[in-house]
Amino acid sequence: MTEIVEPSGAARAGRRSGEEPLVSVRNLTKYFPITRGIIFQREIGRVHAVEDVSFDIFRGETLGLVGESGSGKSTTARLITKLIESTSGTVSFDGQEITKHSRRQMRPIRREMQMIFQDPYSSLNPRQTIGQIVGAPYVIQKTERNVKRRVQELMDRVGLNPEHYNRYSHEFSGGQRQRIGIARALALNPQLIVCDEPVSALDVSIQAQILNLLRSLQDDFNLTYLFISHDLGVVRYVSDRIAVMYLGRIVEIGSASDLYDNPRQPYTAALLSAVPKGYGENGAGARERVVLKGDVPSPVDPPPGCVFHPRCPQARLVSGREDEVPEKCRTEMPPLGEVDSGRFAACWYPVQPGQPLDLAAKA
Amino acid sequence: MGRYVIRRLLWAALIVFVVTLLTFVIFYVMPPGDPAIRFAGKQPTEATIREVREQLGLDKSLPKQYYTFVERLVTGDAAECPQGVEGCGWPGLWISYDSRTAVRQEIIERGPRTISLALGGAILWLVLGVSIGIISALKRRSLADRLAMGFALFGISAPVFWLGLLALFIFGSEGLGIDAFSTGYVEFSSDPVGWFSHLVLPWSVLALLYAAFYARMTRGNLIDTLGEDYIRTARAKGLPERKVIMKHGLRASLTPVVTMFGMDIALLIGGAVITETVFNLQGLGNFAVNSAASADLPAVVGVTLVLAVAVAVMSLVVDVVYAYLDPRVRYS
Amino acid sequence: GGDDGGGGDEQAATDTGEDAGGEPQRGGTFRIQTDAFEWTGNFDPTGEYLGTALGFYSSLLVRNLMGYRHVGGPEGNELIPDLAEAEPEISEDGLTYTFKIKPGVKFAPPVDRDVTSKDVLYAFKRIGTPSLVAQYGFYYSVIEGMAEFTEKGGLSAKGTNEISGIETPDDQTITFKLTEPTGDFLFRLSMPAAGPIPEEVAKCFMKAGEYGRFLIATGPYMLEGSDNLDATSCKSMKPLPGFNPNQRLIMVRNPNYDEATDTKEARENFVDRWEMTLNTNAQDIFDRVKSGSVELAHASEPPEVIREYTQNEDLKKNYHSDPGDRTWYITMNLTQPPFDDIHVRKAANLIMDKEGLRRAWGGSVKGDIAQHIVPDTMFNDELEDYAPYATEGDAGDVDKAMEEMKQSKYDTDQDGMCDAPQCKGVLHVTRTTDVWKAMVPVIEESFRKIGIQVTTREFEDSYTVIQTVKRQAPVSSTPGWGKDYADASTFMVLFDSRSILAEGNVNYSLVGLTGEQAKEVGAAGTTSGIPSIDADIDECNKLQDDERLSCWQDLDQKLMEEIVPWVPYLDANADFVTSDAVTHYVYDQFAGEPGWAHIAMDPSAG
Amino acid sequence: MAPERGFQGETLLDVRDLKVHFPTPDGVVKAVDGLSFTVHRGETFGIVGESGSGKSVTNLTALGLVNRKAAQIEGEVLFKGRDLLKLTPGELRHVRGKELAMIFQDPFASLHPMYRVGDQLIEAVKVHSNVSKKQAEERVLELLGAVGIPRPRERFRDYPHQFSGGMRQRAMIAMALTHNPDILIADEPTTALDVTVQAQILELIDHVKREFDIGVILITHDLGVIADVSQTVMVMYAGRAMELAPKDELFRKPLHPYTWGLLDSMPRIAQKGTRLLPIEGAPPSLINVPPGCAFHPRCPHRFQPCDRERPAFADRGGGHPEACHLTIEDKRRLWAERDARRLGVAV
Amino acid sequence: MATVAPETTQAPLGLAVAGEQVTGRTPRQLFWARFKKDRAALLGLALIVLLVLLGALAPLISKLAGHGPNELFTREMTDEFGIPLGPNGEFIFGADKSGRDLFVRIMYGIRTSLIVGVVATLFAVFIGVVLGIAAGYFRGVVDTIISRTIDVILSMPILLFAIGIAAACSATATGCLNGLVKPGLSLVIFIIAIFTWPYIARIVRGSTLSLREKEFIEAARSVGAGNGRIMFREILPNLVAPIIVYTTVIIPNNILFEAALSFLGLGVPDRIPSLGRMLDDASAIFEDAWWFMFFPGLFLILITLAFNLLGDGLRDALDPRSDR
Ligand SMILES: Nc1ncnc2c1ncn2[C@@H]1O[C@H](COP(=O)(O)OP(=O)(O)OP(=O)(O)O)[C@@H](O)[C@H]1O
Ligand SMILES: Nc1ncnc2c1ncn2[C@@H]1O[C@H](COP(=O)(O)OP(=O)(O)OP(=O)(O)O)[C@@H](O)[C@H]1O
Ligand SMILES: [Mg+2]
Ligand SMILES: [Mg+2]
Repeated sequence: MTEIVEPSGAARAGRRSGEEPLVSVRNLTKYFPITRGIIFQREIGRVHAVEDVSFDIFRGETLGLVGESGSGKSTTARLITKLIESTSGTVSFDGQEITKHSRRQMRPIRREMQMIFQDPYSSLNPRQTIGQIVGAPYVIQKTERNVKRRVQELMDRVGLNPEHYNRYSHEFSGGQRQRIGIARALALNPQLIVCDEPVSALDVSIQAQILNLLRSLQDDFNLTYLFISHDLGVVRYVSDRIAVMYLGRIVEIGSASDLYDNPRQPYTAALLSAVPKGYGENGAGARERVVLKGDVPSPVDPPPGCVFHPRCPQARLVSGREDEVPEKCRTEMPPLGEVDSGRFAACWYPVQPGQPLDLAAKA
Repeated sequence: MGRYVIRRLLWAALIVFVVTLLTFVIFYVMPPGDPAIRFAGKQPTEATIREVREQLGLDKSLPKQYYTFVERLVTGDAAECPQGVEGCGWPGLWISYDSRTAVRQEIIERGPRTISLALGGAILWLVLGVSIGIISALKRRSLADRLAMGFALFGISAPVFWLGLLALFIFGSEGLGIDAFSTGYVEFSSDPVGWFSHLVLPWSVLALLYAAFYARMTRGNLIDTLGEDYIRTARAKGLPERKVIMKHGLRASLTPVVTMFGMDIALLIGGAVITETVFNLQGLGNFAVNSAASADLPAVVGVTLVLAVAVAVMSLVVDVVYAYLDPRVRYS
Repeated sequence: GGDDGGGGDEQAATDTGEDAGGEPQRGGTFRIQTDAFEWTGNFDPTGEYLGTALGFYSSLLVRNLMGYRHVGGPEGNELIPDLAEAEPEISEDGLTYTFKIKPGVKFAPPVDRDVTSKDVLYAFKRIGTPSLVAQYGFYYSVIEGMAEFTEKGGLSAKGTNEISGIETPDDQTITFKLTEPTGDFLFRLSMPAAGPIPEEVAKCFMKAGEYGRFLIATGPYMLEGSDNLDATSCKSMKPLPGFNPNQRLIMVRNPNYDEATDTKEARENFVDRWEMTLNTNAQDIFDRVKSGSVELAHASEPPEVIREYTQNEDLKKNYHSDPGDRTWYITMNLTQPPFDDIHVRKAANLIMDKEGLRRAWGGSVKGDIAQHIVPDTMFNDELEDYAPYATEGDAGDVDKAMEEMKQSKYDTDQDGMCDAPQCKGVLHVTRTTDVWKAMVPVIEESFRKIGIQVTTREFEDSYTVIQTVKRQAPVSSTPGWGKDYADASTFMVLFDSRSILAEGNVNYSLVGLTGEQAKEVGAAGTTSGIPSIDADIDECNKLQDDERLSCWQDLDQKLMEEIVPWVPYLDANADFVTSDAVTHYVYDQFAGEPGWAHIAMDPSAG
Repeated sequence: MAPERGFQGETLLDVRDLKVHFPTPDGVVKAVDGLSFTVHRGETFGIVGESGSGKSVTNLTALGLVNRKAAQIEGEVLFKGRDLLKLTPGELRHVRGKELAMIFQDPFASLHPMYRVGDQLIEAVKVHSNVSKKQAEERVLELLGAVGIPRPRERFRDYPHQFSGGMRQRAMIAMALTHNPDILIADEPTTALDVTVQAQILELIDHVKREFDIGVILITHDLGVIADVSQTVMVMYAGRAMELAPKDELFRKPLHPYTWGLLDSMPRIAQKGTRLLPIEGAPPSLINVPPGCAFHPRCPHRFQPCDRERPAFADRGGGHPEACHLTIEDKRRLWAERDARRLGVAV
Repeated sequence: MATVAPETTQAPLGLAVAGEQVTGRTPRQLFWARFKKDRAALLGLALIVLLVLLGALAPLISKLAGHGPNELFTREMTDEFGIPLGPNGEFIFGADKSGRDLFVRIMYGIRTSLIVGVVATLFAVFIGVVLGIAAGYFRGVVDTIISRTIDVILSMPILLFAIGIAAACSATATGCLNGLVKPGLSLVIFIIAIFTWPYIARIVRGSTLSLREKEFIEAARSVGAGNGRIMFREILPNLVAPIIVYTTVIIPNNILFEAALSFLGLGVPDRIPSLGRMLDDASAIFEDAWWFMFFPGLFLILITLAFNLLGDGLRDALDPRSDR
């Protein structure tokens, strides 16, 4: 039931006129087989980790990717960086389709795209020194002679003391470790950096330091970011455009402020409303909190039709009944359609601006 | 679960097949002497060797011999059982060259001895090891911990035959002269007390040998478990400490012990060779080793097969027990 | 294979029976423990060739035409009529033997009938049947028609098949016709395979060893459960509980045995019941004998037991050691360097620390140092003083050995040390059992003194290694050889080139091997200059009595001086330890085992 | 001395100058170092602070879940007038789970994986009340219903791994409520959960607080969560309280530079495009707490006594207690400047 | 534009800017600190050093004692029954059955035990580590094959197979596997290694499985590292601690394994003194020659105990859970 979205569909999503995207993802799908068996592995099911995802990332921009745990954010990131093979769909980087590339062919492209990881503890090999970790890209890609000097320059750039070249990662705090990870990603001078929840594990004060660093690096090196987080505040803070994922699909994509001010997909709306508002200056933009019922369904066996329909308040609003949703939502997955210029949402009944999202409000 | 068990059984069958194949290769293909010579007597003639070889089936090609072996195993050997040999049947393990008795019968007779030894020893070392482990985990670095672990370490460090001989020396006729502890095996059905007293020493020796592993494992697991969040939850409920440890801590820390326990018992079925020899228990291990020494190939293959089956069955049992103990496994 | 227990039969010399005061009493259960049930092949008299089993048959279970007294010393090696009424009639040319069978000798239940000449004939037919694998069937090939009978398939042949050389004109008479004069034929007839077998039971068991668990006795005892055997059909017969080849041998009195048909000289039969069981812990067996829960240990005594029993006055009477008519030796392969040089072989004899080897066995009580091939008792001690390689204290003599070594081509610089490359890493095969392991250092060190460095390999099954010509072990300390009966011919087969086989060979030294034969059997070493003694053997075999004896003696000396295939080191004793309950112990020279037929115990014990 | 906060309602917990030090091979870990606060009935008392600031230890100490042999504990923890630190383990056990209940950060690890959820709850019921199994079961079903677990009769027999994270946290809350406790301590109850589920749980806690009329201590490092649900907030740093104030006051008129740093580090939905002004450096090791004010090495406003004198935790005229040497006027001024600067950078 | 440079401090004091973490000690220091306090482990270590010295200096000791390890004193040190004589001034541990100096042989025996234990274990560790990493890293078919092989080996009766292999490989002078495995010491080592590697492979596989999920592996891959580099440069160093612990635990096992093989008559040849074989030889006469059982047994237990103590200590010291 994968629906082939015409490249034009999502490709247009937020396209800046006449610009070639740096990354272009089309109908990307990844299933993880669930296997059983002692000798011969039989497939008894598959995790629909990423399903029919299409979007573009333009040079110099930051695309934020939000979604709850298990919605397929990391998988998407891995597919783009070709750390795993996709089930179907394509990824183009800099105009070149890399989906079918061998490891050898990928080698030069690896220099162009790098990753920053979530866990500053597990993303650094505890048995290597900072010099080895940050220098590894040079050693592997054989691009640099004076590795030490380069590494120390990088360390300086990300705010680490270059004299700590020979220290092991456990001698550093979480924030410093994350800086090491950033230095490693920067080493090869990439165009794209995929940041998979780079600040989720950090305390607020450190998190802010890292966010600032990322921002200044982007300016200095004209980097393009794919920034993944489940913290909507953070994503909002760093992103130009934002894509929202739910159960392996992108349900809404659009420019950051638009999307936050005016979510069109009911899930996005619910998600935003669930965020602790914090202490807003005047409580501005406070929205009624929509508490979703139930949990996210299993990606092994996603619901038919719109994947969000079992929890969707809008669908209930439309049907007018607590226990009923419209036929269409139950049977057909809505395409990621353009609801505004540059705004795409996958919903049969997009939320209207200002519309309250619960039944009581309507009654 | 049912299908899982069936698949596991198929896998077990495959392991057994591979193990017998390996046994076959090692004992039939690689060995130095022709068993036929051994069984042809002190001054063989060509004719007698030929005849013996034929009667032992050694004149056939090796694949054929293996095929015959598998065929007998699957269909039983009652039909071709020679006159006067008792205990043929299914599964056919054929006849010992050495004694011309059915290997199957031999195994049926010796099995209980080995199982008595293995099970009794296992229960003893489980109790011993787990208790030591708990004490050590709860009273880390205390005198009790040190003494218990030291005792266990000594057991682990001493060679089993040394321990066995020492035990016999100390308790046997030369030492304390406790006759009840003497060697040999007494049928349980005929004299349960004798059965028990004759097994006490071998059990103890085995227990000493294994207790340290279990103590160490229990200790490590328990220390691990006691650091888990759910133990904190149990304490936060206001449960008494004893209950926290015995009910919540032990349950989780003993599950890996179960796996090891099952496999150890299974391996002892063919592995308690030395203990069986020292204490004259005449079980399967002893039988197998003697048979191997005398090139009694069907007996060797037969015992190996039994052991492989025991291991396979035990690992299945362990899995089932594990699933019983740990619901996460059950539902995954 | 030529096991240490194997073929131990000997001749009588001395009655070593010791009375522990008072008349021996009847009754009692005699308990024996053995550390391995390897003393029997499978207890079928036709195929069985191991000494202990032969001893049980001969004294307790099977009555042959001619039998032994089952006592020690020369007397024990003499034949007396047993099943036969009297000595046989032998024709002038020595080719025909006629026996009359005693009336009133009956088979044990369930057969319950008189033994007839047909039953003896039937035993021979079984010997001649290939599928029954008569291990010493070659002894009977001198009987006319035996070879043809076998060729046709023996009892398995289609149609009638008879042995032309054996006739049974009536139930009491049996005649054997031989193809050539055979000085030791009566000895051969006294081997258990030639004892009567009831066809009605045995016909069901036509594979090697099957009959062992159904043995129908003619002697004073029978396997336990014999009386309950349902012999109505082959199918109905279940193995007798009295014999389990891995665990036990239990014998009880045979109700059909009539003392009147026997003599006290041969059998006294004091004991009511025999129980032989397995105990894998030898140490424990001896502890049990000492404590009285077992009457006799059928296991080789550890030195400490020997010491204890020989030094402790109270225990001394319970230790019994008698000549076993068995030589233990180191065999050297005449085709393999450096032993293809006779000087090296002589040097080996001179250098070997035989006393050291004997201590590995447990010291002097284990036997005399062997100086030549055939045990002295078998030569009536006539060669007792013959010691071509004697050395001071039997410790080996470096000077003499080096003197000999100098003459060898492997001593390139004539300094008395083997220094050719062939002297290094010489493979020495031995077994894994205690005594042999203990001998290893002595052998290695002895050889080292004349420059031969041996590499020892221990095998559980070392006989099958040295019996396979292809494996070419240059030297092995594995073997020992015992007589089958009191005639040196049973030793000389070991040097008969005609008995060399590719596998199963017992002429380990390959004496007499020709180049042609070498190819056939896969011997790779040199064959040049290997002498043969086949003609000498044939010569002696034709002779009888004293001539025969001295012929063998000469041959023994020739072997020791001109061929030197062995380093013999021990004329082994057969020694046993009994408990206090054993009141009367007699040694059986024929079997090299306790004289079961005369042993008595305190019936209240056990 | 616990600063009185003037909150309406009975004082349930009164912590006075609590010190919890762990001697370790590397030195003494001063996990909690002189902490005082009070919690009242009907109040949600929020504790924020970065990782390692001693939030959990404080509460575990109150519950007696810190190994007394491994720690040096000083001060008083008065619970309804009784000093919990002076109770024997046996007596403490009767308070724990009955009058004082706690739920933990990781709902995945907090339930025993091998026992049915229902049984674990029944155990909690029976440990403090002598009821039959049947009665206990009824009580559990009632509780499960109360915390919003659908079809409790069926889920009762499930094992924890068959529950989703949210449901497990609900079950934990049910367990905590078994004996109508006076205080519920929630140690980062939503950190491991998704935002949508977090919202559910926070709402539940709030609901429970009202329904059962209890005091709640909510530990978190997410200022947003604090802002949403608590009435009083205590900011902790390096085992010490930095500031303690009613929520509104804390967010509108924070008096401590550390609090400022926290607020300025937070990218907030409502504040688009503003610059983050992070606190430089990283929290100190608790073995080597800086002398004087623990925060001074990271403080942009530090001055002379800061590195020597530990500022008292007291009301310096700002209306609520805090621990900073700056005068109240300086504080007001600096906060205003910061506010302006931050907004000024906004594009 | 935000810069990373710390905001220029307006602090009136010239205090050092916090940034350098006060971090815990390195794992090595931590390990050493814990290990130093473990008296049992130190005792084990000291014993091992001592035993290694004794083994290494065996030839020297033999010279000092004036007796070679294979030198016979049949006449002097056995009685007429071939029973060895006990300790005296010259033979401080008494003699063995051939009248050899038991003390000297034990020193050599220590050497043999150590060589067999260590070499066989290293072999097993090598095989186990390579296959374990491969299985855990590649998973799929490779894992299936390796894991199933492990299953098979672990369900074989070890001693029985040892007998079979020993018999098969010592039949000829060349040994088996085309002379790769020569009878004697190398055969014993081979047999032990064959039956030991699965245990190590299992552990390594398990650890590799969890390590390969770590983000640093992904990081290495994302900069273009190949499988070989990831397995041996990224994963392997992280396995060092468990491997060391496991090795010290397995060494005493293997020393006992050798002793058991020798006890069954399958061990090293007599010329190479082995404690296991001495015990075997002694087992028949130990009631009369206690020293023959006692001294080799004592040293065998000392060796295994030493390694066990060390192994326990290492495990405690390297394993963070022992911190709790
Ligand atoms: N290697 C894998 N094998 C099987 N399933 C996988 C694998 N990796 C991810 N998944 C599954 O795919 C789905 C999407 O996972 P993914 O890691 O992409 O989610 P995410 O959005 O990054 O979540 P989080 O916020 O928790 O990191 C999840 O259900 C996960 O369980
Ligand atoms: N038993 C203990 N022994 C030694 N140090 C301990 C012990 N328990 C806690 N600590 C230390 O006390 C400090 C405070 O820990 P605590 O768990 O209270 O922090 P927290 O504020 O709850 O942090 P988080 O937000 O990470 O949960 C930490 O540095 C911790 O390492
Ligand atoms: Mg992720
Ligand atoms: Mg905490």
